[in-house]
Amino acid sequence: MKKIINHPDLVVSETLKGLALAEPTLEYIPDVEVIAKKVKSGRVGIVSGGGSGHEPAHAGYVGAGMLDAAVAGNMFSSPSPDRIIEGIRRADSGKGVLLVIKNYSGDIMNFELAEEIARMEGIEVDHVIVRDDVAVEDSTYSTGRRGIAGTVYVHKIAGAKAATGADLAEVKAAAEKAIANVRSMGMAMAACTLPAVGRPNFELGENEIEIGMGIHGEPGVHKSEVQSAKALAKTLTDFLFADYDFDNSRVALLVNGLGATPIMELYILNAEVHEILKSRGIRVVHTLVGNYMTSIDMAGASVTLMKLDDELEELLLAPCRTPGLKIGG
Amino acid sequence: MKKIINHPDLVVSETLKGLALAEPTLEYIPDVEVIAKKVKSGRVGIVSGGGSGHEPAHAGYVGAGMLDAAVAGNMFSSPSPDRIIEGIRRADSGKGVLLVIKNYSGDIMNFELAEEIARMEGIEVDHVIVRDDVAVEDSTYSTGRRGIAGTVYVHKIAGAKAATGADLAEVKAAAEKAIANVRSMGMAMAACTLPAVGRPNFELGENEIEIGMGIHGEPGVHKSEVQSAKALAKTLTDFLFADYDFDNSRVALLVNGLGATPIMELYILNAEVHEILKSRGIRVVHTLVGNYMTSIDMAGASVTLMKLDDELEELLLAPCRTPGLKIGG
Amino acid sequence: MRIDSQLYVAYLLRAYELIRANETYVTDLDLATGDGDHWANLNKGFAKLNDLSEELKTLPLNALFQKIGMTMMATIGGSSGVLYGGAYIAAGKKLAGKEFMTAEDLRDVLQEMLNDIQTRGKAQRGFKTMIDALAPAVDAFTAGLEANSDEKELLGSVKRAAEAGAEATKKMEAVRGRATYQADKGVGHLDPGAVTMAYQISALCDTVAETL
Amino acid sequence: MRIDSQLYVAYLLRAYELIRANETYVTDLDLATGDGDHWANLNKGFAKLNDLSEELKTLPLNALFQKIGMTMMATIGGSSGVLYGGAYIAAGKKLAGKEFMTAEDLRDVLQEMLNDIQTRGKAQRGFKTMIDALAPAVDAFTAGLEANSDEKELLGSVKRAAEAGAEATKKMEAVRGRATYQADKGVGHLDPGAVTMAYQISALCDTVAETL
Ligand SMILES: Nc1ncnc2c1ncn2[C@@H]1O[C@H](COP(=O)(O)OP(=O)(O)O)[C@@H](O)[C@H]1O
Ligand SMILES: Nc1ncnc2c1ncn2[C@@H]1O[C@H](COP(=O)(O)OP(=O)(O)O)[C@@H](O)[C@H]1O
Ligand SMILES: [Mg+2]
Ligand SMILES: [Mg+2]
Ligand SMILES: [Mg+2]
Ligand SMILES: [Mg+2]
Repeated sequence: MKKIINHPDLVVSETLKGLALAEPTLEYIPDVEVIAKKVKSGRVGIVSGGGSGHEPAHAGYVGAGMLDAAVAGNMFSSPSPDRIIEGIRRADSGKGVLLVIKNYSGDIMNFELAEEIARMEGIEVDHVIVRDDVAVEDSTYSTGRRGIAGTVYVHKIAGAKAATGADLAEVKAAAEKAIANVRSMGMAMAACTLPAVGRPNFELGENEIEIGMGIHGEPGVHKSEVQSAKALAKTLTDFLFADYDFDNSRVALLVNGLGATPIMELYILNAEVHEILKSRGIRVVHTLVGNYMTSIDMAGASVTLMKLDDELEELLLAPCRTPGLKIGG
Repeated sequence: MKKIINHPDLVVSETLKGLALAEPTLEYIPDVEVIAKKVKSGRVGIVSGGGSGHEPAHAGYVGAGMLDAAVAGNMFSSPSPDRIIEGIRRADSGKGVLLVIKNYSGDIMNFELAEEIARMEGIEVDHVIVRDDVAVEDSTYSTGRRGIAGTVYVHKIAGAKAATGADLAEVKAAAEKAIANVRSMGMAMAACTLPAVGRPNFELGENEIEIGMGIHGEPGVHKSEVQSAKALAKTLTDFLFADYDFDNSRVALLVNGLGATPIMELYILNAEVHEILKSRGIRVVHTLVGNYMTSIDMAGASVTLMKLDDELEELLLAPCRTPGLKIGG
Repeated sequence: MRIDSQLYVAYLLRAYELIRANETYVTDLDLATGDGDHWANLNKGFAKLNDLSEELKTLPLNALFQKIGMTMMATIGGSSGVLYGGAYIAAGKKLAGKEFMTAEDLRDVLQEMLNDIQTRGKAQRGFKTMIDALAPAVDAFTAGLEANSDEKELLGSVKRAAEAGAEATKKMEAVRGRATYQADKGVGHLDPGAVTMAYQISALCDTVAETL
Repeated sequence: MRIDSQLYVAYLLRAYELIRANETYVTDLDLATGDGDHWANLNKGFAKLNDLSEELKTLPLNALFQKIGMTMMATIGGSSGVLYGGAYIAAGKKLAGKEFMTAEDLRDVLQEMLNDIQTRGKAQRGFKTMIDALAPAVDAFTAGLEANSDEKELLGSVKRAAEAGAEATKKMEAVRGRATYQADKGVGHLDPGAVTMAYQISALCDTVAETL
């Protein structure tokens, strides 16, 4: 394992420190591993977070028009409630705070406990749960769908809605609308390596790829032979279309790299996805191509579609300025 | 070799196609592999380009406040003069065109020939040559220093100067000032793989890293044992300081990933570099952390410093909106 | 049976040893069905408790449990952090004013932990989680107390029940935790959280049994 | 010696074969000191010429050279594309009105190519480039003509000079091209561009010699 690190135990804190040094409007709060805006927004606060290893998520989305604070757990591990509470405090301008949680039981348990305690402190808190990964069965019995790259859109929509001066219930409703309309599907060509583990999270043969793996290196739905970019675009979007009817709608498209995928390959995949969408009468209003929700050093990509109505389109295109995403302005 | 591609011969054209589809203000001109603004700037035009494999460079820097057109060669191969001439034509608003060339003999020969022909067509053309890589001896006898990640700053400065309405000589002077003040140094932990070659460009042992390799996988200055992020920051910046006196100045800092380096690691490196700069009384006015000048799927990073005066600082912070870089706005 | 803070901390150190000795094994279990961090998470928590052990020994039982809970929650993170943390904090409330735990107290504590984990995790027995090691251990404890078993024997049966429970997760389909994402729901693999729960129960039983 | 467009195109096809047969060898040479693409670049250029061969055969010599030059420049790209392209275009100018090349014409053409490459590449003999195969070949050609050698022998000496020249790059320090970036300036490695230049000269000599 070769990584630019000092020690596996220090990667989370040093990453956040490095982020704050690059972005003077942000503050790093050590120990609780929170990144927050130095100046509070005066609006409903948006807080997200989760395990580390998904950079630029989540700390990279703190900034004007998106998150007010992000809370980092250890690698692939939910942050604990004490950290989340600090994030909530930093985001709170007295107008309430919305937590954007990815659907993992660890995250939910920690965020819900934090929410409870923050409420006892007198902060109005609510939450939404992102579950966009169509690789996983949508079941109410089990934990159900994971939250993956679509979370970036939920951050954007919630942050833009908050920036309009909307109240907590309105911000939550916008975030819920984004969640209802966003779907993602991913594939990996090489597994990620946790700094503390030192070897890849799963094994793939010379010509094998993993379809539908999780962003923590959880095994996928099935393995397949290496596919061309064209075939891959079809494989991934077929999963999306089987789950949700995007035909003849307008959408936002995110072609997301998992950390070690060259941007070149993401653009090639983007060209293929655009072609498929066109053939279905789907109009792409906005495209993002890049590393937005990664899995440390995994090689691979995911495709996310969010169906837009007038409100979502307006919120999506509203300006935001964060280290990880800049739109409009 | 696992890559999201259709065929090695198609990677360049499909990448540019995918880029233009993601960015509706840009046009892809097939065969000559040019990305240009759909609407001409009306100012001095800035054109850059070079071999492909450095995405988002160069096409990703076309847009308001930076390049007017970028010309792509095959993987790691200079574009031919016919392509470059098309790029010059697309960038020309009648106010002249500045070519930003990276110092490789192939690029220089092709760009200079194109410049000659474009002049015969009546377009006023001039050029600057970026040579920021301190890994290479600065010799007038041999080709001399390569142009690497510092080129991004030269694009930014030239584009910002052109946006002020400056004439070609003034734009060239600003670009030359950037070149005179910018230095870079890189290291690799794993070599890149050309799609057409199918195997890594050089071999590195389990615990070996390559110091000062080129962005085309050219071998480096020497190999070293894996180093901590702190040691690495020192190794790279020591090369910079040995070459140029940055002490007690203000600078722009670019911590650049080579394509397959997790953003987490770049932020950790950034934290270490900031610490070193602080200890030397160097004030960082602006920091970029991310994949800006890559080597396909190389794992590793480079550190670039540009010393700023009032003019360079103002031009650096002037707004730009391109797929690869967004500042201000 | 007389478990005071001193003895409980001795148990913690023994559990830490057992966990440390099984790094590769537990990591591999979580790599097979989850994200590979369970051992690292838990180890970090116990390492922290180890660092604090001198201070912990001096605390009254309820404060000890409260402190263990806060420490585990903050240090382990992830699912197991909040589950263990919540369980310790809940159980601590049962220990107010107590200088030591009797067998009945220990059973009550384990029962309270089980309840808290089930509520917080929205999980039942058979979901292929740490509950599948803890629940049978609590059952065995209750049965042993009802049968008035010899305390050493009782502890032995609790330990065996936890271990058998962990073993039984192998054939279960996961309903909670990351193994649910696998096509086969993790069938054929032990649940890492159940295995490390069994380590802890086993270390606890051994530590206490040696004082009898 | 009577080289018309038909024969020159036959040479191109032969050179293409020789290049194709040495993919791994040439790629490895450029991997050792450069960026690994030299074979792929050159092969792409010759593949394109191969596609165009029927059309090329019908062109007058000067137009043929012009077309080869434009094609190589646009298709090969990189350093070798512009160097070969420029060389062919320059040499083509010498061939206006000629239906075929004599031995003297061919020497002049090679000399003109050498001049153009040296000017454009700002490179001299001994810089560890393709020039180190071409220059000795031109020397041998001139010497052979002056000595009034038998044409077959002359071509043999030109071919051997090119090959020896390529071989000699092994001990040279690079001054131009990517090998200059190596600590050892590529000493101990052949220059890939010199090797493929020798392939072309050798294919040319063989093709022409067979008609004598
Ligand atoms: N909802 C839940 N209820 C009970 N136990 C759970 C639940 N979710 C996970 N677990 C337990 O936690 C273990 C995983 O812990 P760990 O790897 O530390 O956390 P994470 O799953 O966040 O990576 C699982 O093996 C399982 O025993
Ligand atoms: N300035 C130059 N003058 C003459 N020949 C050169 C020069 N630069 C490079 N070459 C030749 O070109 C060869 C490399 O060609 P190629 O790999 O196709 O291009 P690139 O170096 O752009 O990747 C070198 O081996 C050398 O023989
Ligand atoms: Mg985890
Ligand atoms: Mg090249
Ligand atoms: Mg885990
Ligand atoms: Mg080359």
